[in-house]
Amino acid sequence: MSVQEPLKNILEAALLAAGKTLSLEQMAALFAAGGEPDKAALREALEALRGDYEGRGMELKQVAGGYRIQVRAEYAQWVSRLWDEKPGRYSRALMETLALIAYRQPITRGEIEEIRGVSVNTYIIKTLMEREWVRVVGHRDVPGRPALYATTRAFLDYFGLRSLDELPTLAEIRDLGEIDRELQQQAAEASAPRSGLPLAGEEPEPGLPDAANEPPDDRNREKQDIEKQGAE
Amino acid sequence: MSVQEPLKNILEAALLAAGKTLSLEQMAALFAAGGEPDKAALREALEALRGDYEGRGMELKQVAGGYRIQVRAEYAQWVSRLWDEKPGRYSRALMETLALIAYRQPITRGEIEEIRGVSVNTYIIKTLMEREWVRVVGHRDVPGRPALYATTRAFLDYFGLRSLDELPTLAEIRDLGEIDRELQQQAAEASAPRSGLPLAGEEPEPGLPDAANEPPDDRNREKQDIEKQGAE
Amino acid sequence: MSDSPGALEQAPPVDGGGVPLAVVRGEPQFELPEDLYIPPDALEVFLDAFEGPLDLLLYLIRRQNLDILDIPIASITRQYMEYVELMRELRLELAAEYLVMAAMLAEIKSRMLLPRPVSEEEESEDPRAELIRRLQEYERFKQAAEEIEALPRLGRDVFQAVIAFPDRQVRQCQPDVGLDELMRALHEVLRRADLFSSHHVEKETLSVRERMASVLERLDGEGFTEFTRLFDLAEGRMGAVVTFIAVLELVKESLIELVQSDNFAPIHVRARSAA
Repeated sequence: MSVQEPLKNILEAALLAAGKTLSLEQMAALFAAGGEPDKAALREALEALRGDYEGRGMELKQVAGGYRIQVRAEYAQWVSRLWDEKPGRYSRALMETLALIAYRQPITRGEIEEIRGVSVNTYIIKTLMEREWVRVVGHRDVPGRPALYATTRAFLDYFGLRSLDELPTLAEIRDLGEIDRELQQQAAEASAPRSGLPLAGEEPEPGLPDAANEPPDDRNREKQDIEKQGAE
Repeated sequence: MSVQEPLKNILEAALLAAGKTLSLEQMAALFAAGGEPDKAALREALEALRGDYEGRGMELKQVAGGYRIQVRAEYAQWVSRLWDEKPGRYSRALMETLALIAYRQPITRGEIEEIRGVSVNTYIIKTLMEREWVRVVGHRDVPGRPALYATTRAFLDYFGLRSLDELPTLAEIRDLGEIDRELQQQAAEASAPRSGLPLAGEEPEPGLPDAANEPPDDRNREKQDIEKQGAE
Repeated sequence: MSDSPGALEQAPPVDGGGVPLAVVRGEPQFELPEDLYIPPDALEVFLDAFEGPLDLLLYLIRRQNLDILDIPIASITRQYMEYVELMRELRLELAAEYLVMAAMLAEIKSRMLLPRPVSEEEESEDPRAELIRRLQEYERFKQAAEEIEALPRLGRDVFQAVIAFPDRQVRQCQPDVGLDELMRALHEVLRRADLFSSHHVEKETLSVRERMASVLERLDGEGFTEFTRLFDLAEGRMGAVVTFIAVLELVKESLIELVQSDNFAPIHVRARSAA
């Protein structure tokens, strides 16, 4: 414990600020010419630091290039969540494809395209299959033998349905459209007389539901999410 | 105290690995749904962490966006040798514009120009926005609908502030009516040998009407800006 | 300095002393501060240092250790004009604001030369008052800017701590979807395709569609399956009806074929695509 506190703290500060491996030479170069600690002193201070980190969230690791401070492996499972990809939103194209598969199953991609009036990206089908909401239940006996898609039990479970019968009827969906229109009208009317300025730190108003159906720009969304989280 | 070691270590590992400010919400999100520690537990663990860092190379800092671990300022002189490039300085024009936005938000460019007495270069606003210190929060309902600027959370974080309240207090000023009264009394003094009038440089008398005339975002200070300036 | 209007206003007659040039914090000043006058070549140095006319005026006032309230308007105006003149001589781009301020100073100066009507003191505001207000207002933000500048900054005074994380795992989270979103999507696509009017879609029950999928899945790639094995007795009569309709629908859509080798022989089913 004869290690100079300042030396140990300076090395700790430098390793933390650098965020990467520092060699003994780099550490010595932190000090004014003539005042550099020798390697033995550096090693002693680093050894003390290693001891300080026992039982902590981080550890001092000696690697080929020198020393670095790193996350202890036992905390990796929690720390990893920091980089969990923020779930974006599904595109309108994907939602429409899923809805058509649910209501018109078994259905081929070509048939979906016919109803939607635009081609269906392979990525959409792949996403729906990976999510295990959609599966191939057969192939239509026409040239090319296109796959027939249907929804899965996982799809029903996710949406809390016992069977497809519990999906809203088309009549209900038509009403839904009318309700939407009314809501939008109300929203438009409500926003007209509003002139109050958003206060500092307030998030801009969320868009109307239709805006949310646009294909997302994931990077922006992630940022928004983070900001929103911070604001809560 | 009774802080769970794992919780403290997980937070330490996460804050260090993230290399940025984390909000309490982000910290809670490290844990599986249902197993999140509540905010009180998080705060207790962070408090313990703060204590652990006493006398070390780093410190736990609370800023607007949450908490971060940073290198103690006293070790900056060694640490800054890690980088050849020194951080650039911002112009006075930029800093004055930033100060006006910070204290007077939301504020238009025209209002900034009025107080500074010179036009504000577009480049300055652009730099502040690119730096994400400033954002447009709305538009003033006057001809031209000029943008209203306000500071961001990133601004507070960068300057190590938890909220706008922590900004340096604005110097006190006397309102126009009082200035005029003083000027007239000064003139009157020309014919009277002596007066107990508060002169420039003296402490303002408590309860002077100017305090009530201050805009709500201005915080009065006891310190006299005039003496400070004169001493330069 | 023969700054008669300024001196007249600021200098109370003091016994035995003549007329002081100015009063600074209540103290009469009889001698000019050495730095009152800024030589023109020095001005050049400050050329870029000023943030506009208010900043320049503040400098001129502070150089004399004067309070803003004690502005000797004539001398300040003269110094200010010299600065502006110099900028012109150097053919530097002179911001219009400097000229506006010059005009304002000249106006204040001329108004102060006029005798003040004593009776209407309330109404006649000191011409310097507005200028003083603006100077004060600017100065507080100038100072605030300096104080913000001095705040410890990330990357300059304090450094963010960050450590290596070798065991990082990347997980993907999937978006949450509400049933209402799904319904809205369907509403939109059906509206576009104008299918609401189609009886064909309207009358279909989804349980038949579901059963079609499951029958098809059971048949896919398996060759022939005995027709009766498609039925699950546990489902009861309704289940049997649904399966039967599903099979008929699949036949209609040419997705399966039914084969009976002989009268009353067992019926076999297979997916058309499996052939």
